[in-house]
Amino acid sequence: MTAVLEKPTRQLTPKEPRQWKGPAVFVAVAIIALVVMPLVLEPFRLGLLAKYLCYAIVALGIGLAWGQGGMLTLGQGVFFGLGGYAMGMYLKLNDAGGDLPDFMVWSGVEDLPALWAPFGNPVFALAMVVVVPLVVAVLLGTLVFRQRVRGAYFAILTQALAAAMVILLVGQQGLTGGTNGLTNFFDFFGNDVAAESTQRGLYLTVAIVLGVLYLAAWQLVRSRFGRLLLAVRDGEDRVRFLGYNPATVKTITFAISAVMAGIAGALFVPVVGIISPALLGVVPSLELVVAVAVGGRFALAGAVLGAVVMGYAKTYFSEELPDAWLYLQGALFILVMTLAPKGIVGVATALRARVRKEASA
Amino acid sequence: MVEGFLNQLPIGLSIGAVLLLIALGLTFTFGQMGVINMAHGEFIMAGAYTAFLLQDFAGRSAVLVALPVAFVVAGLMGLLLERLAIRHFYGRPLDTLLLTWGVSLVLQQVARDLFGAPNVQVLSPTWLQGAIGPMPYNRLFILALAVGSVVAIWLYMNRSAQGRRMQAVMQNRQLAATSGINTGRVDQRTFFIGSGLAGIAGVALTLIGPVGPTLGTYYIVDAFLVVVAGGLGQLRGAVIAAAALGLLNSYAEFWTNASLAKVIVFAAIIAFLQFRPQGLFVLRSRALT
Amino acid sequence: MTALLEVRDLAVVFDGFRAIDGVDFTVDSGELRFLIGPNGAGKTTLIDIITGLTKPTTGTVVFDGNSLAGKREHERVRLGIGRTFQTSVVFEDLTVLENLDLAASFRRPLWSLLRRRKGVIAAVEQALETTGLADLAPRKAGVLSHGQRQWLEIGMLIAQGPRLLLLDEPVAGMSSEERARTGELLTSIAKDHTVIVIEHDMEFLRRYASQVTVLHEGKVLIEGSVDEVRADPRVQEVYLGRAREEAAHDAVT
Amino acid sequence: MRNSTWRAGAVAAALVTAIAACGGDPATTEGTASGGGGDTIKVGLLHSLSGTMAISEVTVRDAELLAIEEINKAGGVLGKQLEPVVEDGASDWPTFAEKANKLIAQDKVATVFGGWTSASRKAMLPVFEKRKALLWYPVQYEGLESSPYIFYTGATTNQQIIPGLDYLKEQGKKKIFLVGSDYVFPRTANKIIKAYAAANGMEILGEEYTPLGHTEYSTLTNKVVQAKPDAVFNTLNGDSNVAFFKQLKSAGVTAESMPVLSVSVAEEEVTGIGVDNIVGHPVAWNYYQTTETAANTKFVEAFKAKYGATKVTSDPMEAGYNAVYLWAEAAKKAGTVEVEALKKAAGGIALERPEGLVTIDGETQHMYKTARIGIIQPDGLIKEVWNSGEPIKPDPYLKTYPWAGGLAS
Repeated sequence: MTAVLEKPTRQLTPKEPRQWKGPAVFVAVAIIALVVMPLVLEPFRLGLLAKYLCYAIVALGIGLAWGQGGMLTLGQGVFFGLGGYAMGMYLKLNDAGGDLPDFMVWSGVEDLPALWAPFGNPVFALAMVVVVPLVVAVLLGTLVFRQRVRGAYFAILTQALAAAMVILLVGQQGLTGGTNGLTNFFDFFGNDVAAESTQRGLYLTVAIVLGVLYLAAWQLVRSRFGRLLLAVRDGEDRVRFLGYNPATVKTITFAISAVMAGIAGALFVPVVGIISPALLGVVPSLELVVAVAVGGRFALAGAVLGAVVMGYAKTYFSEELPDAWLYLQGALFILVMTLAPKGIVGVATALRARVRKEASA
Repeated sequence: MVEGFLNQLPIGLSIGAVLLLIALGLTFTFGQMGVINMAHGEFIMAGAYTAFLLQDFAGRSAVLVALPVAFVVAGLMGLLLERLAIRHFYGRPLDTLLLTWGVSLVLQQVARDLFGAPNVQVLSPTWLQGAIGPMPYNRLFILALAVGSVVAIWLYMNRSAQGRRMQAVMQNRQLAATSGINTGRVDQRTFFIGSGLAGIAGVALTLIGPVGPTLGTYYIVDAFLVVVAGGLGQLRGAVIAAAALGLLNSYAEFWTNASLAKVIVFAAIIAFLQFRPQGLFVLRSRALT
Repeated sequence: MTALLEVRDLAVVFDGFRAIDGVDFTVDSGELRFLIGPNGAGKTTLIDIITGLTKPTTGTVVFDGNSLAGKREHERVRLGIGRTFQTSVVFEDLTVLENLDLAASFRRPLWSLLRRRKGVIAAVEQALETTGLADLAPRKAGVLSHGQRQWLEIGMLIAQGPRLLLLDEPVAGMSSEERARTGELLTSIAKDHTVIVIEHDMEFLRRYASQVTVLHEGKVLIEGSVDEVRADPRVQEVYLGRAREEAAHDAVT
Repeated sequence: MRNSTWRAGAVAAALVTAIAACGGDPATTEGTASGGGGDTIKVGLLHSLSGTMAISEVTVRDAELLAIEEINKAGGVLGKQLEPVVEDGASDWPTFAEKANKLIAQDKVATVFGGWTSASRKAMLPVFEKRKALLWYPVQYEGLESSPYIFYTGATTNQQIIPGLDYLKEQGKKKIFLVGSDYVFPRTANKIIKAYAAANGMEILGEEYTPLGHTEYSTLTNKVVQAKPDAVFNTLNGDSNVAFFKQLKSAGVTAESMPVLSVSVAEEEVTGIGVDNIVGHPVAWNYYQTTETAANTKFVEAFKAKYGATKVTSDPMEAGYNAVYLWAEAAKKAGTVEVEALKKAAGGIALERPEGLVTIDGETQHMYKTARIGIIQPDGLIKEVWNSGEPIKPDPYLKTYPWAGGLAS
């Protein structure tokens, strides 16, 4: 038994060829995102890109949970919202400077609710951005995965969770701002949130956070845990007979994807200036899954690419052809699912393989 | 207060009847074929618009005429969807979910372009106006419709050769195929019936709710919850789950409010799945996934 | 020898059907035991109960002195019970090496899994050699033949260092060469492991089995050496008679 | 292999389209500040053209486009033609903020007409305040707001809710049940109603909220029927009204036995609800298609001529239509479309509009409006049965109502 734990002995398989293409592309994209984009795009468009990158962070988590782990989560909006509200509560209290936040005044709340009080502390609020989605995901994951609720059941449950979350938030107007959500922020850690310099800084922050989380996710996928995750995706019951508890593996992954969504939500709030139930319901959650499918769910890069491409497409078409957007979105979706289930990344891989084959022939 | 409390019992059953009608078709398409049809709501919508269109010919009793017509209309839409797209997706239930969501978006926009964005008016028959105690006639009509649909389906499943083939495919697709059942044909039939039931639900809903392009979106999540709680492809599971959720909803809303009632129902389903992860009734299978 | 596995008064009922009906069954440490019986005799169900996939209606299963009641599948694996399945399940998107490595790593603490695999650990290397899959190590498991998959599955078992191996029809669907190789593999494994094999194939049984337990309609019909079992008239009636019918049926389809 | 190439091609084409979308940055630089420099003046129209709110908002946009067309025919504003830039808020509040930013920063419009829900207004408010741009908001709302960069052309609470209550009180309805959708407007409205009731000897028997888009009203109907109120005050929104009235009707509730006063049901919604189900029930607004003014005859005719004879006009449409005229008038008075000058000039502007005389209150940037209670007729139109006699001064914080002391703090 102890032999299993022994250190590696000798190299049995030839060392894998040093991979340089992936890192090279990553660096190139990072340079474009961090240097080129801020120079080329006007502030308004840069702000939009920052928004898409926030969505890309959520998409990254979906790629991890769904593409790698086979958990189709239709409720990522919930975690996005939890992170967003944590940040929004801090910003609101900070702006109010000891008074009640504006929406509480017109909702007839007289004393600051106990739930809100600690969020005045930025460290606490930032911690909650991670902790609350983490706890909720672990709790839900433990309950659901332990009982082997999976596949379509899991998808439907997460969707219902998103629906229930919206109802809960809307119903607690004095606590959450109701349908309006939290909006009208002024100060972001000492900077005017609307100022161009702040917005550029926020864009860079979002881009860097995305990059870091991407690297972390990439590392995770390549690790033994990543192999295990694939194994759980393809044969959960078989994994159980290898002595692993798939529920633990799934819960951890689900929690990671939830934390990513939470961080994305927290960044989204200062970038866009609002967090409201409309952002975390069934439809926005589904739209992100769509984006991941379009980009290519089996590759982390596909998830990120999909979120950015779909974000741009939505903005572009709603500016140019608002009536056609629903048709286009639906049609794009049907096309991708039927013709290219592996998304843009899958198509690119197929094209490259073909070019290579022709070259060698 | 006591009277109000007692009234909630039939009200809960009638809510359950609505849930059952909207979920019945899904228990087949979802249960037999593992297809999560997000466009099910839009088939309901198609049924409702069928009733709207038939008013021009049938006047106030359009609802009655519309029942068989809507069954065929929605059924054919389902058949088309199955033939064109879904049959390529068997064994990939999560992909069908996303695919059919795309279909549902397109269908909503089609409805908007055909009938306009505002709700349209479907007048209910004069003979459905009135009530016995807390139960309006139109609710009784829906209850009868739900019971009728269940009985019809039960008879079909258990008394007809087609229905037995359907059950065979539901229980073991491969075995059914090797024993000479044309599973493709059975799938088409199942999808036709499942979607057709959505059409019937749509007609019934014109009696109590709005008729517009987004009609389907109001019901789809609830319908799936009924199926999940009842167990895949389980007629009796769907019936019991719909009744239970209807009653729970009715009393939860009576004691709290509509928003909280929805949250309570969701929490109850999660709790229930802790005991019965596969829903009320399960098809046994030895296959290892 | 001491009893490694003890099954007492075991019964399981599916919707009124008694799939296992009062089975007592003991396997000693180091034994190679064959479990045979016609279709529906309860062989796979028995293994399912031992590994936790099915809950018994009554009765106990004791492994190395510990009752297995209430233990979940992965916990039983951790106690040292490993199994394969009739239809082999390997992870097609992982390489052969990764499949084995995954199997071998199950005792590592979870956090240590977060690091990338570097090199090949001893248990995996040994499994590669025992199963003869070393050449295929970097290939995706999805490209393996049916026989190779079964060996990979057995290899994954060995890599876990289990104390009891349960093999469910390891040679079903194999060519005669593959059968022969599987038989050798089995013999070599049996040298230092306790193994229970479910098998239909009488030829295979005759060549590799020593101790045999025959199940019939959920009950133990007879236990003994291959020759004793083969000579028993009841076995010939229930098992061989059926087998002949099945063979006839197989020939038709 | 052939097959996969073909697939690859199809998706590559889709990808190219998407990339083209990224690159296609619509012309941004030609317009100068405040849209006043060129031959035309750009104005933004920002309503939901898709999603759940499209039903209502599209008609407001249509009314605004009609006003722009009419003004252009009459020679435009300051000698320049108006050029509408239409954006879709997609029933999504952050999208409203995003598009408002786009209209101001990129299209450099002189002003924006837009919004419907309170949430969309609250989402846009910081954008307009920070960029010092102007929004004209055309829908009745919950009050308690007075942004220096928003003009409110719909009613505030003292021009709709309170007159509605005055009407019920005059009718001798003392026991009221409150039903609303679960969001800001109904909750605020009901707070005001409760304060009013306490001060006027009325009794509130119940207060129920349902989620937006809720369609199952049998339990709520049971609660209402059990409470036996004299009247129901209904602040439900959108499709919920259809379900509510249908189910109320089938429970045997009629306008005679228990009138339901609605503040979010206008001419357009009546068809969807079914005239049968709502006939005889009262509503509270400032304008009906049947309102008898010369300006209204002209408005209804022009609207039907442009959009079809079956179209109806409603209060928010009229308020949107007014907004364009009021802005144009203020621009004329100020001699510029520059925001601060125009704001200064706007106070006191009075125009005869379809609803009657409308005057801009310079202090709150709300309008003086006449409150009107109407009854739904069998033909689906609404007949006025009561009005406030004269335009009511807007009081978004209800400062002039002693009983409302604790509300706005």
